[in-house]
Amino acid sequence: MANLNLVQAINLALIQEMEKDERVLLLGEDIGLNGGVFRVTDGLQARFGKSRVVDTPLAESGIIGTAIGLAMAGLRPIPEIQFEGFLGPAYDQITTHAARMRTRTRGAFTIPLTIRIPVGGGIHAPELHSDSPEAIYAHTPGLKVVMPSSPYDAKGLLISAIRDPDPVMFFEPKRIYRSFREEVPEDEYTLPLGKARTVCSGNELTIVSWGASVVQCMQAIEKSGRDIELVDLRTIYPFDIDAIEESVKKTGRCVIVHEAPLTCGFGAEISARIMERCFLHLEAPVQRVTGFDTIMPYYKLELDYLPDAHRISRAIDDCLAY
Amino acid sequence: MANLNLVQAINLALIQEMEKDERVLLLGEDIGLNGGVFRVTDGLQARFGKSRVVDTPLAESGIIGTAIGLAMAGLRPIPEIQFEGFLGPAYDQITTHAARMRTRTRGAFTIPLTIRIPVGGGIHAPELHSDSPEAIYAHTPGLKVVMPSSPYDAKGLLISAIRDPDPVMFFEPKRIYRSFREEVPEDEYTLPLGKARTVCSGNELTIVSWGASVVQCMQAIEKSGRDIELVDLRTIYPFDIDAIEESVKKTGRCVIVHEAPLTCGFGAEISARIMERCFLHLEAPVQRVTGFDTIMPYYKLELDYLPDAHRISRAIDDCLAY
Amino acid sequence: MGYSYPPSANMTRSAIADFPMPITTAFSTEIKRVSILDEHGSFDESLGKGLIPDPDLLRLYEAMVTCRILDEIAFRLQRSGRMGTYPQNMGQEATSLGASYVLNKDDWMVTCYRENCGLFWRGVPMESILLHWMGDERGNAMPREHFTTPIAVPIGTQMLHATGLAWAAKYRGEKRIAATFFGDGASSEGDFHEACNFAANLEIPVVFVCQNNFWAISSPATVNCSAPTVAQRAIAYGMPTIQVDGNDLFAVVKVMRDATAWVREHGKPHFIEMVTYRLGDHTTADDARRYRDQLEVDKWKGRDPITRIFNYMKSRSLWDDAKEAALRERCEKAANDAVARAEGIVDPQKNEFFDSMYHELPADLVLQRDTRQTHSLGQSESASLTASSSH
Amino acid sequence: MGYSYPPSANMTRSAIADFPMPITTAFSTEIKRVSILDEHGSFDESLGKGLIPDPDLLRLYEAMVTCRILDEIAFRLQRSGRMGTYPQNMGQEATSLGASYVLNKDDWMVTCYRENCGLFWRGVPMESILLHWMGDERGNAMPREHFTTPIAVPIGTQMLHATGLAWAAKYRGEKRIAATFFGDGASSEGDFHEACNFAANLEIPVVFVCQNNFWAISSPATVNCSAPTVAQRAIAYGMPTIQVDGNDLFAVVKVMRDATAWVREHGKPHFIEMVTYRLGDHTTADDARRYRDQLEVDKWKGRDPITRIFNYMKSRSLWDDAKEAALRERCEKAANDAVARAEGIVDPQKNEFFDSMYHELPADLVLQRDTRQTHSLGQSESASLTASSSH
Ligand SMILES: Cc1ncc(C[n+]2csc(CCOP(=O)(O)OP(=O)(O)O)c2C)c(N)n1
Ligand SMILES: Cc1ncc(C[n+]2csc(CCOP(=O)(O)OP(=O)(O)O)c2C)c(N)n1
Ligand SMILES: [Mg+2]
Ligand SMILES: [Mg+2]
Repeated sequence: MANLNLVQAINLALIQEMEKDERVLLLGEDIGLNGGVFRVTDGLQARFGKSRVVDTPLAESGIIGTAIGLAMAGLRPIPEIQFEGFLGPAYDQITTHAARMRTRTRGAFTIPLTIRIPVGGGIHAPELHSDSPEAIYAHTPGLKVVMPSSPYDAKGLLISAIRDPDPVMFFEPKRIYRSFREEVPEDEYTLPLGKARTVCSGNELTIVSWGASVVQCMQAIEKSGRDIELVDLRTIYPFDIDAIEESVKKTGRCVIVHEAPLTCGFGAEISARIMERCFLHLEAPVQRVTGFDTIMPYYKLELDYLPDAHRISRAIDDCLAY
Repeated sequence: MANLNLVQAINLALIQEMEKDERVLLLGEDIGLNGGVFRVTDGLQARFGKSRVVDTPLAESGIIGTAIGLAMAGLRPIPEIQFEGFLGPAYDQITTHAARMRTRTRGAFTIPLTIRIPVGGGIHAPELHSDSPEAIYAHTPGLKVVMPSSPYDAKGLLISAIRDPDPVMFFEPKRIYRSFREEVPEDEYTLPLGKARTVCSGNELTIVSWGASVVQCMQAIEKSGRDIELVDLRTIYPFDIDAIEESVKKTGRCVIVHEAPLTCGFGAEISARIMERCFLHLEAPVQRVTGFDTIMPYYKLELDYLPDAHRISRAIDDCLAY
Repeated sequence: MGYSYPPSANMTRSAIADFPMPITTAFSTEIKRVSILDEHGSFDESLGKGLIPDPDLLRLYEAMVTCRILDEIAFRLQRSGRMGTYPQNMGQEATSLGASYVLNKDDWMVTCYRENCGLFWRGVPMESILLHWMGDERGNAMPREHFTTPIAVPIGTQMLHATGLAWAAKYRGEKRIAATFFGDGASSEGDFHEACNFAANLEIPVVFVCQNNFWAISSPATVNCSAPTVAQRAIAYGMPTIQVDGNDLFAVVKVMRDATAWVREHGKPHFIEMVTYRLGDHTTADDARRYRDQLEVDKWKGRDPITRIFNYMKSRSLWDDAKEAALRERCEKAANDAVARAEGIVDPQKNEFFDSMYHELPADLVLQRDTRQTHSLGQSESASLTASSSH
Repeated sequence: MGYSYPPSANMTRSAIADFPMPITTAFSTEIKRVSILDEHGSFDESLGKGLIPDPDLLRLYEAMVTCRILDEIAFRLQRSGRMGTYPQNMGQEATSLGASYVLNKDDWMVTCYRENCGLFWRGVPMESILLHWMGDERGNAMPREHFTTPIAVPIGTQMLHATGLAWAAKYRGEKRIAATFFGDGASSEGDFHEACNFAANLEIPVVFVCQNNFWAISSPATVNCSAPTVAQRAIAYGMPTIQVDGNDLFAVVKVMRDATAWVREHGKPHFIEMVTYRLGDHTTADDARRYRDQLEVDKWKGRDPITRIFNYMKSRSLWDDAKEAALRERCEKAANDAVARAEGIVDPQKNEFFDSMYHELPADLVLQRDTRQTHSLGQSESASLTASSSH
């Protein structure tokens, strides 16, 4: 066991998979000598050499497009996109090729690719450094979408993602990159993709969340003093609807929390599914506490945009009072 | 009045707006002499000249990026993207600039831009010519998203879109480009963005749909012989939640139909909103009849993918029987 | 060999180099153009002699004729409703064929959709291509042993895959290189730039082949590249580059052979502009008469790559009308047999499009597949129903 | 004027041109490099004399010094928590300044984030730029009369806007052109290629200025462009192109003046590579010592554009230490005043980020704004509450 923050847990996972599997290589902007702008790949180029940790030109479509080629050849590339706001230029390669290759070739070509992307707000960064586009990729069949909320989860989920034979969008909530540490096994381990984690159990209400928001949810739960169950999705697609269903059937009430805008955020899908699966068990309409349907503001106002414990508490109260 | 198909209605709207407003110009691949691959801009270059109907290089990011520049300068560009499957390269310019410009400059620069895009399946086309990405753009604050379902609507909505001071994604369902005609006023008229249309009234169940699927919904309604209300959204964002709320509060039952994949499709948002707004009026869980969570298959199987009257009927029956 | 290699790139750059005063030359270069057998029958012995042994030439000729015949049949199939939109290859057979002839069997060939002749040469079954355009993904299930990639529909995107595939070979220490084909229109896409730039800066062995057929649907080549040549796009990357008469099989083979040798030796990319012409419509959904001049088409009919080899073989007495007749018969049979095989493949199962979505299908997709519905009511029941009824 | 214009592009292309045999030259070109005042004090009179009148030179010098001082203050503000991430401009003042000096007031200047000096010259208030990096959108509310665009964060994207803005001018028959600035790193993005290609093929009057400062965060320029020059990127588009010592204000002005004149006359684009160096870290979030050699930095400190003008003015007895001291004092006051103004602007309202989302806010957004919640329960009640309480 080691006491690690999320950055260190990911760094360790990368080291272990690279040591184990020669097919694994990293590529991206500034990931080599500089160790990435968040230092997630710190020391890896020194350790594994310039052919396995490759500084690429500044071009995200190029990074993902060449990674697709690497994957078609049977390697297991792990590109880093510097911030989620710079996924845009790579959107086409991700959606028209990475997500489609297996099915459009009926399995002749597969894309074992893990795209690592720092995600989310709350770190006082410039514009386009604070968004949460997970729903966009969850609406793209052929991809898996993962977002850990702790160092332990990050390591286990990343190793699973790397070993997964299909393309995975691995979103790393930058707000909790270094905000806390926890015990992380030094040996390798995996956490199954598609399985949620019950952070704490309760009978009165279910909160569903993922990524950095899990922290705000915990704060709100503590504040509330009520008997609340918190389900951390861990994987956005495929998502663990069974765990949600089981919890909501028990509690009858649900609040969903995410940073992305409300409209067509992934909370919408969960809400719709809960209606479909738990209709007769619901004591109150499912509530969503999310980013607003605006552009994430520059940092002076970012905390007014992001869902916080206060807003979550209000939703909990409203939902319990219903 | 003229009896027009959807292509002709759009062509007419373009002519009228171009005649009225010198700031309007068209750009895109093959839209000039060739009139576009669907002939929507047929005759416009001959009529308005090469400076107002411009054949561009084959590069979608370039088309949208330069259109943003044109709009920043106060013109009203109407780029055409040849098929929705080729929006990918333009995704970054649309989401990081067109959608954000007004708010990131606090109104100093605005983007009066209308992007025309043929959308959807059912025309026997090659891959990437049959998708329905409206939810992606509805999840992007700063954009408006429109999808007409008839020639009359197409003309009125397009004129509104062109005059709208903000960027509009104008999706044209190619399956009904020429499949029927209707009476369309020869004079210009507008239909408000953000307002739904009640296609037919009923008391037993509400269907919410948009675009080409409206046709399949009508078939299913006729087949059912039941008293069903059909709401055609017309605008996906901002969407007419009031019209949906009113209808569902009356009927207590709702089926949503769209071509895009189920998970995080726009149906999810509507379902979540109905739960939030009509909880105590619901007699049955809202149902979604949509494309599957797979890549749209090549055309041999496309009709097995798209929601059809049969699948809609089953959902109606299941919902009514609940 | 008649032209210097690589084209001169005479300066190197360093952050601490001094800046000479006041006006100096920072860079100069030139691009060569190669032609061996022209449409009038002139043959340049200095470059052409021994380039393609006669027995190979016969096989290559047969390949072109077969491809042309299949092209014509495919067009008719589409017109009679037995095939979807189809892009004819007519007039461009020599480009991809010459390249495939030169490449090793285990080099990657990363194409677009107008390179049938080269793909068939590598062993891709004709029925695969037909099946693809008949709206069936199984046509894209390219057997790995051909080292060809699926047909690329989104223009300009596949060159990055070529760069990645060649990068993988370099990473593994394999000798394999990649060649990638794309059109003049495709050279406008940002991905084209990124593919070349990655290959040049990361030193990846790729041959970039622009098939300049003068049209991108209705856009003349100048809309996509107003520069004097497409070949000069490569100068942006400091990449060796050359222009070749793409309807001249000999010149294509010559240039491709030199380029691949250079790429293998240096582990870096090389660019080739193959100048050719699309004799047919863009696809069966297009009507080229709307936008281009019949005079231009006629001029290029006179430059047909197939006729050129026919005349050349005749002039060397390798060929006569009887041989031609026999060959045509053989080719037609081969093409018709391929159509029969493609049409003989039973239609895919209604549910087939679910099965290759992921290595392991998520439970939710299994449910959607088995119930053939997305609405939830009765979904679990009908799922168990299907599950039990399938036993 | 010492170099021919435009650089030779000696062939034109036509779909029906004949193909000469066997090897010919399809294209040749060369790129010039211009330098007038070097770091050792040499001054080329033939190009430099009368280029910048002395009074202007003094004003330009003051602009550079002010910008440099503001840069240093901004750095300290960030370190003391009064400002967010900030990209220093240090060492690159002459590039954008020289360009702004040449451009007309109503030409568009479309920049990235390292062109403060040029923006201030055009009249953009210093506090706007500070406000932007203090995390406030109001810093981006560029007054239209400056014909400058907001700071561009997504690398490589703004050049397309420049092309569009200049296209609009051409469309309206205005004389306006656009100049756009971007880095060596940015020249790797697909959008760069598309912007140049659109401008060249559609004949749009844009000056593309690559500020090659040898680094893109930690990537040396060769990772992004391994070709001998960045200037040669423009050859891909048949665009005139030139390289200039970007730390030499005279050379920048000379080249920019020639380029803008050419662009205005021909209505077509022109490329300039300005070779410069980023003396500071990439941004305050970066530590350049991790990846670059102090020797290189020192070499470039000796090439500082400000020192160069200082020495030149001294050598011409236009300047002395007393004048310098007085100027420094003025500049410092100007910079400090700007900081005070930026910090004096009251923080935005909590809800301000809703207000500019659309011309007219959709009802749903009004509800979200007024209730400051996205969950639905009690939303309509608290909305009416806010609405009434705001009276
Ligand atoms: C990204 C994208 N945009 C648009 C299209 C539609 N389209 C198909 S082929 C084509 C023209 C391609 O021209 P070129 O690259 O010269 O190839 P050619 O057809 O001449 O072989 C276009 C615009 C597409 N398939 N992909
Ligand atoms: C699309 C995109 N990718 C990545 C980044 C992160 N990033 C910010 S600046 C920068 C380097 C830019 O280098 P260059 O273009 O040379 O400009 P310079 O900073 O040297 O002036 C990078 C990678 C970004 N802002 N946008
Ligand atoms: Mg072409
Ligand atoms: Mg740079």
